[in-house]
Amino acid sequence: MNKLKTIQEALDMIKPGMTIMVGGFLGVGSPELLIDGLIQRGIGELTLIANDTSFPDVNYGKLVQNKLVKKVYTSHIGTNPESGFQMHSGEMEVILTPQGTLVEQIRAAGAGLGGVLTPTGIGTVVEENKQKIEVDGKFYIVEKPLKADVALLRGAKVDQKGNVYYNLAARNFNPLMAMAADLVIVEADEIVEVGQINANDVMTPHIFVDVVVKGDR
Amino acid sequence: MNKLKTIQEALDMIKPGMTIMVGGFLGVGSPELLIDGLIQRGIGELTLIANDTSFPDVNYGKLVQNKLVKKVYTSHIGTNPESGFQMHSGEMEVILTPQGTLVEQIRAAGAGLGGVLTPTGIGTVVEENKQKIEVDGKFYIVEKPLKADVALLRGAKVDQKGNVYYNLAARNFNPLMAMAADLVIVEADEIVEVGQINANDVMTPHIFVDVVVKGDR
Amino acid sequence: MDTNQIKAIIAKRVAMEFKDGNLVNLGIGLPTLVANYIPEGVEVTLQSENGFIGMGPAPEAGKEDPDLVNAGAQYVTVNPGAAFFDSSISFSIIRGGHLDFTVLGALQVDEKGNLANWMIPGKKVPGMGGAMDLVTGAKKVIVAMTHTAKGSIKIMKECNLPLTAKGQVDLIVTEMGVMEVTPKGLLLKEKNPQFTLEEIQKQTEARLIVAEDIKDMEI
Amino acid sequence: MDTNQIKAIIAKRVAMEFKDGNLVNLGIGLPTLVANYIPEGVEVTLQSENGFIGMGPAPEAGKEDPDLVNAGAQYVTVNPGAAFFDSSISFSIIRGGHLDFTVLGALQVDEKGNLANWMIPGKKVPGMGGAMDLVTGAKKVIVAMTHTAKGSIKIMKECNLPLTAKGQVDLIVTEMGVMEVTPKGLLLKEKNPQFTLEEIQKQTEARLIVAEDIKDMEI
Repeated sequence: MNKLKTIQEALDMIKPGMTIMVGGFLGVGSPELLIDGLIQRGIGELTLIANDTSFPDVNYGKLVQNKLVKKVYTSHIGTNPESGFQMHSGEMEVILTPQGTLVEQIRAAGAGLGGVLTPTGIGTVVEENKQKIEVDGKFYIVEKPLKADVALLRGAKVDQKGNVYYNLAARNFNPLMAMAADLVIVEADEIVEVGQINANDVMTPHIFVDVVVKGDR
Repeated sequence: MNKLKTIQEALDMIKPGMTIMVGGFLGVGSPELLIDGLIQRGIGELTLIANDTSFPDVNYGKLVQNKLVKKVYTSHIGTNPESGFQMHSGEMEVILTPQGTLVEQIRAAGAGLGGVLTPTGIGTVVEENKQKIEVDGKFYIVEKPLKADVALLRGAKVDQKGNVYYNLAARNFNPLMAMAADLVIVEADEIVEVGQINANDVMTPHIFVDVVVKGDR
Repeated sequence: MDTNQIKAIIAKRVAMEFKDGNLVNLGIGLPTLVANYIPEGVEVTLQSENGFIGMGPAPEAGKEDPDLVNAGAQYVTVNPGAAFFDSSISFSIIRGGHLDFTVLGALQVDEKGNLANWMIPGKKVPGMGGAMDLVTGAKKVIVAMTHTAKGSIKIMKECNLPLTAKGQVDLIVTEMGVMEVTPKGLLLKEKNPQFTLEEIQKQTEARLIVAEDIKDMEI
Repeated sequence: MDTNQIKAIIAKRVAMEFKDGNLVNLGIGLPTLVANYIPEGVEVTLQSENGFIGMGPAPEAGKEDPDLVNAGAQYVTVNPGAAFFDSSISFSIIRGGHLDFTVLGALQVDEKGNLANWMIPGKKVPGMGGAMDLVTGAKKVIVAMTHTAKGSIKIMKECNLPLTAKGQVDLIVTEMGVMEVTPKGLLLKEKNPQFTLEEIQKQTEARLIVAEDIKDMEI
């Protein structure tokens, strides 16, 4: 069960047209080398699931800039003008979702739940064309689980079995996405021996992680 | 904002008839002094939310043994014969719920969600009298959120602001219950200065915790 | 008044709402300034929705940590007792009613407490980010904004832009006054003495109910 | 055969199902014994639903840690690379399809893959604990049990006790044989050579379909 691979070996597993989740918040907590590799190889027609579309020159924002994304599930595109441009031109489909709903949809997929019952978006365009249910006199939108073929994550420390420890605000969506994709690839700032991360402090247990690559931090 | 209280001050906040959540799994990870205090004071007519009813002489199992519980939401009563006895005699109402559903119901209350959509229990008595919905051709039970007046928890290290760090298998339901009660009381094995728990390793952020008492470990 | 004066008046007034021990989320832009005016002796914990509580000021130059930014991707610091967590916990805090206050800007807000601040159809669609959850989940929602946008009216009888949330706003603080959303409409509780009631009403589409005990706003 | 021999046969046979790298949850009682028979060279990670993966054997006397127990409250140890988490993550693993195998006992199991193992109405109602989630969520569900309970039949045409889950069982391993749940019914794939087909069928209410390539069970 050797999970340690080179960036090129990891990229070989990602095909055009796949649905990819990328951890991070405006690019903070996102894998750098894997994203640059996707761009170098021109792996396109991707469906992207990420909190935002970052900035044009930062991390997964570059996937949009390079026109590799045909559809995106996200909460915010305002920091990347190219996203708005491609949305209006019809080149990229944009599904805007409240951030708290997006993270729960990803969690629901990983946790085997049938969806999310959220009050967020009731009375707004977000509820349009969606199933709603009443629980104890209050209405909730039924938001469906969101899963991916591949999750591309960044961890501060990853041990050789694949246990992950994240750093500060770089944690964000990463531990949730680790549970919601068929193939989970983590780019590690540092790869450490098993035991160097205290078992009580592991943030993503190794069983969720398929591939570990070394980042360049 | 001094959260440090004596056991007696903490017990003063718990009234007969309240709904209490108690962290722990068969008593492991449960507060000892707070439970013993409830028994000494005879605070009864309680609704208990806990994973199980422990053993007759262990922790919250003693609440049942002392007939202080009128209703319990739990996944398992098999280790405490007194629970089965009181259920059959009608002295205590027992709502049996699958463990994974119980923890999600508690989480849903803390997270402001309208409930849980779970496949667990479909085709069994668990689905009886409950709302079910279909998402993408599969049926799920709608399980309601579960909150409490008070959560009684145990932490290994708690800092003076109320940040909590749990130990090994004593974590279990504790961090979920910390989000789902109006009043959250944590019994600490050790109370430490602010900063002694690394901000990145905090398991329950201090904003969830109202009262910290010193345990006797 | 210049823009900085206006912002300072608003930020200072918003900060007076907080009580010791409150957990608060401040939106990007003007709301961020509120942190500078929190009264002495009132300890407020700031949440950053990208995953922590205990947010402190910007770091000194050269001390930036690339993994420690606020929800606007600006470098920040944390105060002692801070805690980091993942996005699901962050939004459990927000949606679950654990935030005492959220302070946000608005494109429009109306007398029913409706808020629009995430898109202008056909023009600008940045997305809602965490705003919809914040406004739905926080115990109190404060809109902090300039009273008008370059002369165009923002406090409406009814919002005509797509809503961020329905009926969730509790308080509106501008450089002209402090308005509470009540079942009867907007109650003007404080006014900036530099403006007359007529001047304020003229810049407001919703009819303002003037509080019997209306006070001067501290400016 | 004495009880220990019976249990050993069953546990050993179940362990042969596992592949290198699998994540497995073993129920209380007989299923726990399976850990002792995992073949050389096959690394299996054991989950304990009270909140960790990487469960190891019982500790030496005197080395027990009161905070480190399995789901049956027995002291255990963890292996290098273990990870602890809260109950919501534990059941995300279970319900979310991340477990390769769950191994449980049964009061009854039937030819449709229905399982009953959590209560006997009017007699014994221990509760389902994590069993319903385990059986619903795991990729493969193995029932490991003695073929009958003191002579009374447990492998039914249709369970008459309240179900733990409907149609989720994949494989049944007893001291008499190995039965796969198929759309046509129970396929007997291996049999203990100490029993004849007739003897096994006699202890089984469901009609057994005998596999063309039926093999002898390793005992």
